[in-house]
Amino acid sequence: MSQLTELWHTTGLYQISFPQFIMILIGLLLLYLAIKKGFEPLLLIPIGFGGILSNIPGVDIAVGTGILHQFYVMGLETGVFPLLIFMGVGAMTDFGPLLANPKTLLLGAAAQFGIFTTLLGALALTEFGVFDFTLQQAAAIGIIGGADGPTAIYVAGLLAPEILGAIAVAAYSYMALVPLIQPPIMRALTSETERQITMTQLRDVAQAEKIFFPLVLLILVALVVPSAAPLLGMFCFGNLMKECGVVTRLSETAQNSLINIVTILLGLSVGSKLVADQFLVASTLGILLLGIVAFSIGTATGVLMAKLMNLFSSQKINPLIGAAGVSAVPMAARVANKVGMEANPNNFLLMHAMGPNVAGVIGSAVAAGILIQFAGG
Amino acid sequence: MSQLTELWHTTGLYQISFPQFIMILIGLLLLYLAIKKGFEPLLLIPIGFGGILSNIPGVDIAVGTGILHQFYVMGLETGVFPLLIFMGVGAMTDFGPLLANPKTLLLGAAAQFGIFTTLLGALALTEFGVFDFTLQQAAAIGIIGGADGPTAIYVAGLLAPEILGAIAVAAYSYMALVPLIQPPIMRALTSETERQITMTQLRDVAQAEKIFFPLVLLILVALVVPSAAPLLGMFCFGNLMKECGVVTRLSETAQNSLINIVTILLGLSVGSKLVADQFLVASTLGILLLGIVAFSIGTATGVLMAKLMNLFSSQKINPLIGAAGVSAVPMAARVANKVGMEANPNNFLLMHAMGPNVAGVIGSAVAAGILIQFAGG
Amino acid sequence: MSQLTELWHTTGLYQISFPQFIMILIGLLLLYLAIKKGFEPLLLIPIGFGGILSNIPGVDIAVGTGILHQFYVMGLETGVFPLLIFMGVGAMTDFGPLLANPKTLLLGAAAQFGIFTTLLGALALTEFGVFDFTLQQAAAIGIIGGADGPTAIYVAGLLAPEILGAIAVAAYSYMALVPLIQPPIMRALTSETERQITMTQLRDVAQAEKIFFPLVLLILVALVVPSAAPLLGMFCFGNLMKECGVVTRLSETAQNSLINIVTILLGLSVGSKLVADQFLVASTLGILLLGIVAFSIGTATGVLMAKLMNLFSSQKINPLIGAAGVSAVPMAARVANKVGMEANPNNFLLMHAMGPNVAGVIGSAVAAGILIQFAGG
Amino acid sequence: MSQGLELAIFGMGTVFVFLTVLVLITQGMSALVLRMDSGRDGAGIVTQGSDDGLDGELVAVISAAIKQHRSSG
Amino acid sequence: MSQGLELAIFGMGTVFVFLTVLVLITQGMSALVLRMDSGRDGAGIVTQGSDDGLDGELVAVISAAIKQHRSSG
Amino acid sequence: MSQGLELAIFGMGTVFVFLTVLVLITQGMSALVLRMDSGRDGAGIVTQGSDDGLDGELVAVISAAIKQHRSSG
Ligand code: NA
Ligand code: NA
Ligand code: NA
Repeated sequence: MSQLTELWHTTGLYQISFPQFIMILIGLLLLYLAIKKGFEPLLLIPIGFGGILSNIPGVDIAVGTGILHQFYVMGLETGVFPLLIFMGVGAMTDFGPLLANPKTLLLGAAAQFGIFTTLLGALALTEFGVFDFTLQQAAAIGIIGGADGPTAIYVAGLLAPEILGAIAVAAYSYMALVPLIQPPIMRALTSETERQITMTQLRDVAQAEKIFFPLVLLILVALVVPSAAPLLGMFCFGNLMKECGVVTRLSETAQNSLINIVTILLGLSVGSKLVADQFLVASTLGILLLGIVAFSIGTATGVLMAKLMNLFSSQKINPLIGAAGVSAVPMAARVANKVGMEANPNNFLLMHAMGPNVAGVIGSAVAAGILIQFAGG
Repeated sequence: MSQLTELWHTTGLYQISFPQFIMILIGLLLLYLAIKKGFEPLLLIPIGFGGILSNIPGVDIAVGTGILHQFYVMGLETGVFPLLIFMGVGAMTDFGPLLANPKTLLLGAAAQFGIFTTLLGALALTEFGVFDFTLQQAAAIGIIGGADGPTAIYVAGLLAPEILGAIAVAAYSYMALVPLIQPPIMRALTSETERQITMTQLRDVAQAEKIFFPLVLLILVALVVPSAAPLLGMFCFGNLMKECGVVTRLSETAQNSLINIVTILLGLSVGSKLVADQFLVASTLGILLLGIVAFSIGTATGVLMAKLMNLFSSQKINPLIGAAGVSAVPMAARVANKVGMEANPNNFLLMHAMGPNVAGVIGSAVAAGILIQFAGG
Repeated sequence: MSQLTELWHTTGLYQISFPQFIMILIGLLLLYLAIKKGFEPLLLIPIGFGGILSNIPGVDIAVGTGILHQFYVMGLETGVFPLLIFMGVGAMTDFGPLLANPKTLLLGAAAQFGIFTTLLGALALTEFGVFDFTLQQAAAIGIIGGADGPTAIYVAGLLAPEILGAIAVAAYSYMALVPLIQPPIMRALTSETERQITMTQLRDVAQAEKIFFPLVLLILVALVVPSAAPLLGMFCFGNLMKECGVVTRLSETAQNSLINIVTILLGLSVGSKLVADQFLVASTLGILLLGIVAFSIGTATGVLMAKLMNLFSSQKINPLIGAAGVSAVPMAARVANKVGMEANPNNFLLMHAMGPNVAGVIGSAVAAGILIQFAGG
Repeated sequence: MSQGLELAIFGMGTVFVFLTVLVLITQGMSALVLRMDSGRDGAGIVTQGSDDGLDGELVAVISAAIKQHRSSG
Repeated sequence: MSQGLELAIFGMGTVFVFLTVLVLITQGMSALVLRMDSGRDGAGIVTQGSDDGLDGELVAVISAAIKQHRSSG
Repeated sequence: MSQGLELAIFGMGTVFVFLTVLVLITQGMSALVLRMDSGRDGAGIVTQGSDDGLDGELVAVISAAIKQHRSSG
């Protein structure tokens, strides 16, 4: 009989705590959002599933010698996974629209305001005693506003691994919610006339420009913000492999099997930070709130920057594409296109919005470098 | 002259021991069986080749900083390789036939009798002084009867790494020998009339059922046998990626490049346990003998369970498909189909046998979890 | 103001040293050669880019926890990357031409003279006080003459990691320069009549011969030069996977996604050894000089061996194919073909040159084993 | 040995209990899914997202944009 | 907090300076590339090497060799 | 230096001995294989197993089933 009791004690049903139960429900929710609502499934399925595995009681999966903890140590503590993802993203990125209209880089700069105001917001909330965030945590929360998954995970992994789970969930959820979050802000800050602005066709870009651009970017990073060099270096490396045309097999592997393998492992690793005692804390709520603020501010400043640029330039740009400066590639560019078509059904902004969109990736990687340098070490 | 002697002393011809020579022959035998006889070549070629490499004298390959030992430490000591394989197998598995006829899960349960009776057999032989197996070793030997390669390697790696080589060789060899081992047992336990039973067409299974099943299975594992969660969790994760339809690129990578890479490394790692002084011991003979006993008992109990179920159900099942409950996917299901067609040439049992076949994978993973929990740590 | 100064001090522009600047230029030069001149782009693009990353001031990329240093520790210190590349190369190699004319193995032996004479040259320069190379370094420099990238990297990683960068750059550059380096030597050592020699068609080779060859080679390595077994073992394993025909999926992964992933990581790892203070030293010049000497001697002895063999054999071989014995697969074989066609436009030597070409891989791997055994540990 | 016997009994028991419960739950799950499907009069779960998040409409828009861009560029 | 303010100001400043400089350099780079291209009267950078280093001529030679080899073998 | 000379001599010697022996063994192996092949009057080694264990018959059955399924579906 005592043996039956002992057996009963080994079951999860006996051992499970209420927080673990809640976290399993949250994991299922993430899977639901990914599968049924199309929320960034490539990341949220591994993260959600990893989150469930991590909260199974009585077995080490997300700690000790558990498989997810091993993946975490291997790839997130070291930064290897997000950097390899960044390389793959680089190999998938086309800088053509940006090169055709380099001024849109400024939109990608403006949209990073969200990062830094959110950082200040987090510190202010700490000042007022609402939450208790360190400078490192505030920086990691701010980067959610960069709207770039691997950048957020990379920064959080280095500066504040204890809140990595919440940050990754926030970042990917809001990236998926871009079609809901951005349009009201975009409409509020622009007039119908502004939204109707059509932009001139982008010029063709030469192959040589596409080859030189990642090198130019790399050199500039090296000279101005070396702390952003790991992220942007791997990004430029991927892009050069793609554009140079002589290492097709490497570029294709970087874009396919390698990035897929790393995505699976990265997602599961992030899931390992969804253990109940780390995730079900008050600060997670703060992170989720601050994250959406960061997104919204970035969207707003991107749009406003476009309007500001129009004051000084004869060649008007549609301010809607400023919202694409947050990154969230390619969702934000599509949203800009869609809102533009509501105002003028013949206005195809997609290609024009791709410029600020990839500029946003560069901008938030630069911001990430600065945050790591000041708040890290 | 003394230098020539010294040179001669560096050759393998001078340094090789008789056991190493025998092991190289065994490695060549495994390659022969894989290439010429079609014995599970995907595993036995890396294992056999790794076994040869591991027995080359005068160079560290399977020990110290040798490459195969590094693979072993990286992937088998940690459990990473078998778990990634299990994820890939999950991404290849179609639970359709099982969902169309869930009662066949019981066949997958019955066939695990082989595991536990063999465990007892190993302990009995120790009692009688024939061999000297610890409880851990007995458990690892029993799992051969699970007829599932990665499960056997995972359990052996955790409980009894010193006999991992023999267990892996036994498991894969017997899986390849299923067409020879099973039919006599199946015929002995069934009548011609039973073997002629035709089964009704399986109903169509909805996509939603296929998506929910891995989640239901995962939750049940979490609540009942958490110790089986690493294995079945990764398996369900792979299956969910396949069935959810929104992460095709991840699912395809899990089924192709990732599982192939891991298979190569896993096979070589297992090969590193074929060093002469670990493999050429009396207990290896015991393991091989007990392994075939485990297979045979599992086959028999699977068939008998099917006959038992027929006593209580109006909808008869062909008892031959009970033999597929041992796993050995998809070989055992094909054997059931073949033996069935001998009795009735129009009787296609293949799809019906796939249900117990994949049920056997679940059953032996559950058994593995229990063994690890009781005999481990 | 002092804060602006502080900010300025974080820039690369402030921190960069002149040697780092030079190294970045060298990295760009390697990229130029790879992209514009077609110099072994698969390796030189990752190496060159990695070299630039490694010389960015103020950020740890090639040292400490930097990503490239992590790749280096993971794959080059352990030997894992070059060995996996070797496996992939094995899976791409067709031993057919060699099996059709096994005597050409001797050409692959003769061309290794370059390795050992260069080793002596390096030691002589040390004797004379020109440079200061240890025996280990001299051995690693000599292996450049093996004209085989992964072999050179493997040996240098084990014997002289401090000069690995220079050795890899030299090896791949000279492999790319084979069409410039070899023809003058080939013409100088042969008469027009010799270059016009046509060779008889190669016989067809049976599948069984191709399956047995890697096993025969492996066993011979095990018995004669066990120290070459890691390199040649992985090579033979890859080749067996290809030829046996029953593990196509493993063979294709070894030839594609796996070798591509490892090539990217290996190239970046090698790039991490291009940090200014290791690369911009006098010995690098010596390595580059000795490397080209090694190539040239290997080419010459390959050709001379062919002429020697013609003295003793009625079936003449075109001495040009002796030059292909240095390896540099398949570039050297193409060069032999091209020079041959200059003398006789109907003389297709390509297939005949593939025999010594792959023999050169075996030859230099054997030489590598001996060097590691004598100069290592 | 007695430890082994205990393990064998509990192990086989757990395997059976587990898979029996799984039979029941699976049957329940399928019944539920199929009822909800027929209630919705149709196609069952239709996943909204796709691998790259492109829906048909958007593909059309993008194609049109690219076409326009090229023809005039 | 003051540390945060400092970080925010310097951070945002650096992002802007960086991307502004990048705008200028990119424009300069493009101008340079396009001028060199038109100077060369044509196709811009044409990469010599290809993925496997095979050029057309060589492919022809190899094909011919293989063909000959097979037809006579 | 003398150590290097020794290494060079032994090294080059071993390379030659190794490859010379390999020539002989390879010739022997080929002769053996070819004799066995002609003895068996035919096709040489025919590998039984295939990558996924599917034999021809099964492939045919499955293909037929799929065809039938499609034509009627
Ligand atoms: Na951004
Ligand atoms: Na089983
Ligand atoms: Na060579």
